[in-house]
Amino acid sequence: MSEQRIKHIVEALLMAAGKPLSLDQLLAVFGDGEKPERDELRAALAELQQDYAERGLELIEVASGYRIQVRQDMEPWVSRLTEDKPARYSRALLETLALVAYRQPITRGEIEDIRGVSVSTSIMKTLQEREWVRIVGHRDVPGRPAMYGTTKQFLDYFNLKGLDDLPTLMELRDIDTINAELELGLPGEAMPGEHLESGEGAEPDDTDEPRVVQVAVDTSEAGGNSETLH
Amino acid sequence: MSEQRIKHIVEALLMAAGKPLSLDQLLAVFGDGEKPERDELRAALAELQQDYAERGLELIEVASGYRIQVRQDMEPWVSRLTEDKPARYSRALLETLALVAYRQPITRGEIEDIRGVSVSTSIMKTLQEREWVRIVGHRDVPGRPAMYGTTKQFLDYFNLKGLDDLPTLMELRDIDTINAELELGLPGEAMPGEHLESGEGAEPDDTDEPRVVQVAVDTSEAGGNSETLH
Amino acid sequence: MTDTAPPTEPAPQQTEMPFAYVQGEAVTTLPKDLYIPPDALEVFLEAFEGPLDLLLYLIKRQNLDILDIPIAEITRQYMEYIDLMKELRLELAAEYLVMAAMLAEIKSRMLLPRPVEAEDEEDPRAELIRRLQEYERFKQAAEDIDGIPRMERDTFPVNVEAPEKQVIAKPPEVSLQELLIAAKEAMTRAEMFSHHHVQMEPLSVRERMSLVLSRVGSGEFTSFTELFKTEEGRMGVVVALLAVLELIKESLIELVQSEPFAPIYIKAAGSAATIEEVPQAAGQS
Repeated sequence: MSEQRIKHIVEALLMAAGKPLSLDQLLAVFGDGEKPERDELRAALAELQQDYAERGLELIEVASGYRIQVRQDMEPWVSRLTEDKPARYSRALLETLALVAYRQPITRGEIEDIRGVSVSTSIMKTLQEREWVRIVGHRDVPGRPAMYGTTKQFLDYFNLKGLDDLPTLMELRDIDTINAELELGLPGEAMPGEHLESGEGAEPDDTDEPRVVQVAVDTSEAGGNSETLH
Repeated sequence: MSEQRIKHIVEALLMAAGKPLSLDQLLAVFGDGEKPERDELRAALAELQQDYAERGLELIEVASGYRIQVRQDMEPWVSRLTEDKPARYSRALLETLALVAYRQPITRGEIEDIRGVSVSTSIMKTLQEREWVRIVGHRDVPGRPAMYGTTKQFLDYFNLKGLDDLPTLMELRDIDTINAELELGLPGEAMPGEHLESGEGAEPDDTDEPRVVQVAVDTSEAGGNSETLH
Repeated sequence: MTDTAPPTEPAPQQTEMPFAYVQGEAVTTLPKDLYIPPDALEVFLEAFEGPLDLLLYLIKRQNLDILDIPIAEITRQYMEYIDLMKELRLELAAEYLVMAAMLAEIKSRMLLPRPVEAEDEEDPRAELIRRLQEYERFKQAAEDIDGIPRMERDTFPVNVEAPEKQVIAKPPEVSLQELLIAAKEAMTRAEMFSHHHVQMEPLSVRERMSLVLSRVGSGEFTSFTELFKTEEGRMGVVVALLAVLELIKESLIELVQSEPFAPIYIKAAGSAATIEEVPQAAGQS
């Protein structure tokens, strides 16, 4: 059996094995008449190592034998291949966020009153860690509960210039029609990207700018605005 | 990004994936600034194909994309690596699969009509569990029987790019033409001969075949043997 | 495969079933004729995929073309198998009996003298031949498919370790309408769409309320006038004023004025700051 042939067989074996193979394990697959010397096997392994030198693969020796693996510097690309779908927020979290947005400043107790169920601490924590919600004060009642409000990051993420860009309660009541329009371009995945991209330029200033003036203008073109969002 | 670099990334991706990746999936892992053209990707794939030409690996295109795999001629060594024999499938299952592949969409009743026997539920279940066959609809007749079709996974598993790659079906011959042939003295010998070549189990002879011995051999070295059969 | 074995494969080779062994003994030959060791018969018959398969076997064994079936002979042989099965009280699949009936019918039609004028009458074998051929095609196709190189048997997936993934937990993405749907549902449940609530409440006021609150949140006094910015225009001033009024109404802030016409300050309700702490510097603005 030629050196080339041995090398190719060894490569195929290591590729297919999916685990390290020892010299003995490699030897064992060769039939009686064709068994290479151990040195020949070692030479084949060394040559493979050479072959991979410039590539995205490497042949390494670990405790239990030889293994072909993808080089660490390929990680960014390979990882993107297996990128897990980002987790989704629970309905409870979204409702809590919505209530903070619409009813701020609002305490956790008030949110619970409206939702009819308790709001977990982790939800409030998540919303604050995401920097969409912050404590804006404390209500002057026993226990001095924190009052929550939305942040600028919240507006940025949803590509809103101000809260007035959100539909009013009255419009919200009729949201089904809006929703049907949105549904078309929906599938949830393309959207966030758009938000991010368009969000970059949307709120370039940190100043307390004439926010309200903008709002006034925006109200008049609310329809057009939500369309570009979706 | 250099051509070499693209090629190495593509190789690493296909190696790490261990399953077919489409052009789109490959493209998706490149960041915005570095995304190659589709033609560049194709060129990289073609080059890899070249690189593997002499080796125990191959890069092939199947239904769901490109896949790097260990070549068939490496089978003797690779299969000795593991104790597990590859699954073998009964004639009943293979005939059912063939009917679905060539006649899709097809109902179980139609399969039974052609095979002349009932098709067991377990066969349909196995085919679906293997994801080779799936329900593609229901025939609009009483009982609304399910219609079956093959999947991309079926094509992938059998190293096929599309249904067109399946071997062509034997021709149906007309009784009138054969009658004419018979009268011309064109014997029914040609046909059985063909069967012989294709290793078909037609058993055209009356010899004492060591048929059973063969079966025994088959069982012991399933993989290699079934290969040589065809 | 051994050299002595011609490439003719046994027709009834069912792969999962070692029909080679009958009660521990290998049966080394396939029956040349109809004699089948009784013990082997059951196994032998199981190797057929049904009556069409058995018929094909009978036809091919005689080196005959499907299209030229000697019906009488094939029917006789077929019936002998059926009888054998009966003798052994094998459970006979209905399909085999149906086929027997079909063969008998064809045979009887073939035996009847054919009137000359009925020349274009269809060959009684036609339907059987059609079915046999159709079955044979797929029997062949099944073998062809079995012969295609397939993964795990002939070709193998590569299984190369990928580099360790750097975990960057990406926070979930939320679309605006997901948020709005959640809002609507929460509001619906709380019946906040009643007329009382559905009034023109500018959300900018609510927003400003949060802003004002967080500004006075430190517990120190804030100058009332600082809450208004002329750059915001009239609308801005109105929104700020509404926000402050709403906050006072909800007792979230307190207004403080040490004497008439003195600067007005606000502080968070309940904060410890007292009027003595009113910053003098701020008061001069």
